Order: sequence, then C-alpha cells, then structure tokens
Amino acid sequence: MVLNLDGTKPIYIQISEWLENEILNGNFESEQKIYSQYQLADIFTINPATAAKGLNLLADEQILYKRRGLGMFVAPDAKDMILAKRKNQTLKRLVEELVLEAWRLKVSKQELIEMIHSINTGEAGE
Amino acid sequence: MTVIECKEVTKILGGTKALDHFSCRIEGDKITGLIGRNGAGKTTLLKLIAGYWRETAGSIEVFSERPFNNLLVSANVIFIQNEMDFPTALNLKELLEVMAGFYQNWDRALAERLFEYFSFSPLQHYKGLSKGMKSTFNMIVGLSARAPLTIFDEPTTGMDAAVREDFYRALLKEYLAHPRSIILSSHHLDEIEDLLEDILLIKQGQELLHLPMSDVKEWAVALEGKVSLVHEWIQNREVLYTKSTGFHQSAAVRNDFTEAELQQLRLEGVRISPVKASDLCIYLTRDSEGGIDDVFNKG
Amino acid sequence: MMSLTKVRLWDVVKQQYRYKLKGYIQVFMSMVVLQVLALIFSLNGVGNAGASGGLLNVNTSYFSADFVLAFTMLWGFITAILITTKAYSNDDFIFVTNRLSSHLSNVLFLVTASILGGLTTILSTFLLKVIVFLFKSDVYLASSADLAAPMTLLVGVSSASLYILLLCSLGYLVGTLIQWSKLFAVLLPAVFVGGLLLNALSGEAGILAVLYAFFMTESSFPLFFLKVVCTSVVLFWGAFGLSNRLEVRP
Amino acid sequence: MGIVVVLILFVIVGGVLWLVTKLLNSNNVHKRGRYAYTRRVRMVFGGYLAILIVSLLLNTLLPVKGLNQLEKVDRKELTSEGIVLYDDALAGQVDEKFLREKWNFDYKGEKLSIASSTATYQSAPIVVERKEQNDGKIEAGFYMTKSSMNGLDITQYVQLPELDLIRDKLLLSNSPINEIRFSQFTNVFAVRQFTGDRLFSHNSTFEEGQWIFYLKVPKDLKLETSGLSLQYVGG
Repeated sequence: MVLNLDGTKPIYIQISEWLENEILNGNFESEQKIYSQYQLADIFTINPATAAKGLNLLADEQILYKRRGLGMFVAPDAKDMILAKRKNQTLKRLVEELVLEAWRLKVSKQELIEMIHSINTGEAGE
Repeated sequence: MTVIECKEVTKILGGTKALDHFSCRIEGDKITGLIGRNGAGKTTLLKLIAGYWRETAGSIEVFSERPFNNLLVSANVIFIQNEMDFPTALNLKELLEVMAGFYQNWDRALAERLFEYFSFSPLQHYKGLSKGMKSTFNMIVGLSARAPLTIFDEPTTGMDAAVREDFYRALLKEYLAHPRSIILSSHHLDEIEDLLEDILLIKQGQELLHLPMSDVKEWAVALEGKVSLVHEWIQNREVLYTKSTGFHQSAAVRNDFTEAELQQLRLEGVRISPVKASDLCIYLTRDSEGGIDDVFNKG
Repeated sequence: MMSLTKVRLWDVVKQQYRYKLKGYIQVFMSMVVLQVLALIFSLNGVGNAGASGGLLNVNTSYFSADFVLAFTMLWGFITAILITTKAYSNDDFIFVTNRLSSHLSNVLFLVTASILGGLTTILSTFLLKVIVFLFKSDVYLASSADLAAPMTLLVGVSSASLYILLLCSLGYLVGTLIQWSKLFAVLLPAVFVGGLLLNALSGEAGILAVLYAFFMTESSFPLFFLKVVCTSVVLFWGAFGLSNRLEVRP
Repeated sequence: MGIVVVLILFVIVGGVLWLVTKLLNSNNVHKRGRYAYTRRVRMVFGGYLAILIVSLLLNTLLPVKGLNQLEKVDRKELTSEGIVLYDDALAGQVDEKFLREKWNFDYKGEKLSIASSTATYQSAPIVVERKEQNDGKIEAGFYMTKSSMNGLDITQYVQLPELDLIRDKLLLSNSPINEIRFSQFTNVFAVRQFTGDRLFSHNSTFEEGQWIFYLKVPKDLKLETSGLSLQYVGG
C-alpha cells in the first residue's frame, strides 16, 4: 500500500482513510487492536506524530477507541460508522462537485440524472 | 522539554547579517525540518547550535547551555554536513572506531550493518569517496552516534534516489527505535515532508514560520478561476503567489476562509485546492515579489 | 528523551589524544624520512680535521647525531604549526571537543612526538656508528660517545626530547598566531630573517645568541629541564590565550 | 651564512613534510595496498626503531675495531723525547729504542750521492757518522719517537720510508700509503652540553714524532746530495 503522496491531501487524512479501508475490507475486526502510530510510521515512512494524528482523527469520530496503556481498538460498529460517514461526506461532496461541473457545462438536471441512470443500469436490472 | 532556544540571535559574517534577530524554540524528540533558500542562514544557525560559531548578539541555548565551546553540547550533538573534515590518515573503518570512542551512545552494530549494506570497504579513505558515497558515510555516522540532538545539513547531496529512500527509511526507523531530536535541513522539502513533525522556515536570517507539518497544508489554499473573480476574492488577503494565464488566474492565499466562504467560492466556479507544502515554502521564501516571469515580462 | 551524556574534560582529552596518535600518524612517517635523510647527510661527518706531517697525513672525521637532532627539532616546529592549521584543528570538531580539550590533547600529542623524536635521535647515533664502522672508516677512535651507558642514554633522550618540545611549543604559538591573522605568516619570517641580518650587520649578539646562551650552554641538566619546561608552558599558554579570541571553528 | 643554513634546513624539512602529506592524499593511499595507511606507517616506524635498537645492541656487544686499545701518551713527554733523540744523534749516541728500521749496504765506491724521490725528505734530518775505517759498508737506521693523535699513541700507523742503493745513489722514498682516516664519534650536542665537551668545535691534536735517518758510512766516502741537508756527528 502506497499513499498518494502528491501532496494535495494531508497525510494524516490519507492515513485515516487507509485505516478505514482496512476496516471495511475486514482486515481489522471489531474490538481488534489496530496499528500503533509507530507501526504506521514504519509502514509508510512517515513521522509518528502524523500517524498519531490520523489515528486520533478516527478516535474523535469514535471509529477507534483508546484503551489506556494498550493502544487503539476498532469500535464495535466501526464499519457502519465508516459507511455512514462516507455516504454523508464523501459521496455528498462528490455529488456536489458533479452538480457544479454539470452546471458549468450547462448540463441540465434531467440530463445529469439520465447519465447517472445509464451508469447504474446493471444495478437497476437486479 | 525545550532542546534549542534562540532569542534574538544575530550572527554577522563578513559584514552581513547571516542571522538577524532570529528567535525560535525547538522541542525535544521531534524531527524538525529547517527549510530555506540558499543563503537564508540555515547553515549559520546550525553551526551556532552545534557550538562551532559564536553568536554576535542575542542568546542561544542548547540543552539549557550556551553551545559555543561547550563540552556537554559537543558530546550530545552530532552535526553532519556536506564536507566533513575527517582526518585523512584514517580509513573508513578506523574513522568509525574513533567515533565510537567519542560518542557514548554509539551503536557499533548499527554502524557495522549500514557499512556493509552500502558496500563500503574498510580500507577506503573518505577523501577518495564520491560525493554521494561521502553523504552516505556521513549518514552512517550521524545515525550511529545516537546523539540526543542530531543535525543533518543537506544530508542527501549527491545521493541517488535509491540511497535517499534508504536514508529516510533508516532515519525514521532509528528515530522510532530511539527517539531523539533531529534537525533536517534541506531544500528538497518534497522528499522529507512526510518525515517531519515540525517545519521551521527561515528567510533572510529570520524565522518565517514554525508549525507542525500537518498544519502546513491547511495554512494556505490555492484558488483558480476567472481573473475578475479570483481577483475580487484575494483582495485584502495575504496573497502568497499569483499567476494569470489569459482569462484565468491562479493564486495561493493564506487560508482564513470560513466554511461558508469556501462553499460560496465553489458555487461561483472557483477551483479550490490545497497548496503543496513544498510550493508553499517556495512562495514564502521568495525574495522578490512576483516570479521569474516578471523578469521577462518587463521587456 | 534521550538522556544527556555527561562528559568530563579529562576523559575527552584522553580520547582525543588516543585519536590523534592515530589520526596524525603521518607526521611520524615524515619524521622517519627526515631522520634517514639526516643520517645520510651525517655520513660525511659533522666536522673534519686534517693534519699532515712528513710521514703521516691524518684526517679525522667527527660523527654525531647533531644533524638528526636539528632536523627533528625543525620537524617538531613545523609539525606543531601544521596541527594548528584548520586542516587539522577542524578534524577535532567532528568529534566531541571544546577548545581546551583540543589544545590539551595537542600538547599531549606534541609531548609524545617529542619523546619519540628524542629517542630515535639518540638511537640514530648507533646506527650511524654501525654504518661508518662497516663502510667508511679505516680506524675508529674511541670517545666518550661510544658508551651506551644507561645514564648517558637517559640524559640524551631527555634532553633531545626537551629540545624538540621547545621547538614544538614555539611552532604551536607561531601556528596559532598565523591562524589569528595570516599576516603573521609573512611577518614572522621577515622579522626573523631581518633581525638576524641586522644583528649580523651591527655585530651585536642577537636574540639567537641570547637563546643559545640560555639553553645550549646550560651545563646542569635539572636547570636545563626547568628552563625548557617553563618556556614551553609559557609558549603553549600564550597559544591557548590567543586562540580564545578565535571562533571555535570557521 | 647561518641564515642560509637555517633556510636550507627549513626548505628540506618543509619539503619532506609536504611530500609525505601529498603522498598521503594521493590516490595511492586510498586505493592500493592490503594494509591500512596507519598500519603501514606503524610498520615503517616500527622497522626503523627495530633497526636502531639492533644498532644499539651491535654497538654494545661487538668489539670495536680500531684504536680503543691504544695507549695514552703525554704530549710534553713526546716533545722532549724528540729533542733528546735529535741531540743524541748529533752527539753520535742515538738511542736504539727509537730504531724503527735498519738497512745494510755493501758499497765499494768512493763517491755516494744521497737523493730523495719525494719532497718529504727535503728538510729531513739526515745525520751522518763517519766510521773509523773504510770497511765498505753503509749502515743506515731510521729512528723515530712516538706519534700521537688526540693523546693516543698512533705510532703503529706510521708508514716507514724506504731506502735503496742504486749503483752510486742512496735513494729515499715513501711507502705507498701514508695517509690515514680516523673517525670519531661525539655525542649529540644535547648531551655534549652536560658532559663538558665543546659544543660545536672539534679540537684535535696531531703530532708526528721526531724522526731522523742515521747513516754510518766508511771513513773516506765522499757524500754528495742535491737538496737534502746532511749533518755530521761531531760536526
């Protein structure tokens, strides 16, 4: 796993997203101990403080929780929280950008929705 | 725990102020990047910290002592620079032995392994090494010394990309295993930014910026859009950089926008993107307003 | 936080001294080369006396290690200047040091160099003797110098070493002066040669004559020892004091 | 003069130091050789020291050739001995203990010329004693007192002259070698100053013994010579 180091996104955010992906992929189950800041630093060759910031970001969102002296653990409902968050934030932001771009390109709402439909045909057929 | 504290430090070299009322405070066990252009005073600052030079005015303290001519500072600081004056009579192996005698925390095993890994031969002499090999050897010395304050001044000069990678990795692993205060000076911020916890930006002998690396990316923001639009938004703001191409203008400004303002910007069709840390440093440390284009546009 | 290393001056000096014996080893190479060269020059004898009668012409050559000692003294002088130059003194700052420890270890090194120089100088007399004995001489006249008496050897080695040390300390001061200002590199030889010329012209006994009288005509070893050691200490001290005006390293 | 010497020494010493440093910094040191530079210097220095120590041992263990066994002599005594020899010879009572060489020639001629092949004998003291009768024999003797060099008896090194009778000519000539080289070691000046020796001058004395040719010739033999001075006993 290599981080996207093009510099446009702060590394600690990339770290937290990577951890979320690991949880979504099932590499970390609930109640399982997750990488420490030092392990993360070692894996990605980044400063441990940066890694810690990525971890703390997830802790703040309660996707991870701290056990004193033991480290960070995956919260029981971490997966759901991540999915919800991605829906609310990531997807929403993407849609925002999509709409803005459509507006700039003078694509009407109708047209846009049709485009979305055409991509989603596979799912619609189910 | 403060490792280095500079208060209004001035150092005059050859009639010019290499450092001009420079103040900063560096906390312990952090990797700090010292970034600045050539001649900004990086090396001068480092030499003052290492106790090689005497400050002209102001006060500088390392481990709460004045570093100049100070045995405690000398024993606890290793200063790695480009051309190390290693004694010419000794070969590389002997140099490492001598260093081991001087630095109490010296890790012989580590030095040995790195020495082997980078395929040095014991009978080689430092003077006979290529520039890149010299830097690599310096790096071995700097890491193996395990000095509580480890200073690397432009450590990767002449190293090829693979060795640079190895160096950063080795530095980080050493730091993880034995945390210590490290100062890395470089003008390749791109390469080292991931390693850094803090960044200290220096310009014309003065501290320009000193903040955690993770804040640097949010410190400024780049706007891109129609000239008139962008121009309106950047008025009364701290503009770091602007460039216009035809109808479009891009600008880097200090990020003091509110969330609402950003939303508004997006709606108006202004592209917002973060400013890369290395670009930010270039903008900030630029000596003159404008850029190289202005030189050509004058005509 | 890594705990700070506590260091004592004397430990650092010892460490630096050990390092210098190794790191400055090339000066001993030049010493051997110079002594061999001096021995070759000495094969012609330091003095020659010839006399002839009606039936017998005699030619007496005097041999001694005077040349060797003179060369070794100069070697000490120049070596001491050399180790004050940046090429050498900057080496110290790779390692743990402050100015005092750097100076002290330099002095220890020069003392060691002087002793080794004195020892080899005195011993070289015997090599010279063997060479002359084997290849040069018809007849070999005995003299007090033939005795490898322990006491004579001891006095010889000590006093030769002291002479070298004297020149070392002078060189160290001169070197430090030159580090202080490059002007001295021109000024000192000019004053030296000029002074000698002036003395020669005016027929006065110059500073060299005074020094000669002070050191070389001293016939009591303890007094000689005292004179040299005191002078060396003063010269070294002067160099220390002077270098306090310098940056630790440029 | 002194300045020039000092400057030359400086140039030599400086040159050697420069050369050694140059060699050290040359690529030779960095790339070739199986041993570390420091080790090589230690080997050179150690080798040199070993040679010196072996020399010291040789000096103390081996017997010294030359003049160690020579007797000491008193110069004043030698001088007075020389005067005595000369005076005695003129009185016809030469002391046989100074005889170094003796020649006997049969000579029937009436005239004898005495000549020398070298300038050495131009002013040589030749003392002639006329015998009581004409027995046709010439007895010649070479007498010499001791020679000294720095107070040591070096008589044994004196090469005796040669005397030949060629028809009517008595010819004095030198032996092939009469030059001798002595070597003397002195302590280094750093020792001399404590032993009371002279510092930078060497005082050597050399004194050749007083020598004479003593000829006993037949009563009526006519002697002639060119350039040599003959003195007659009782004359």
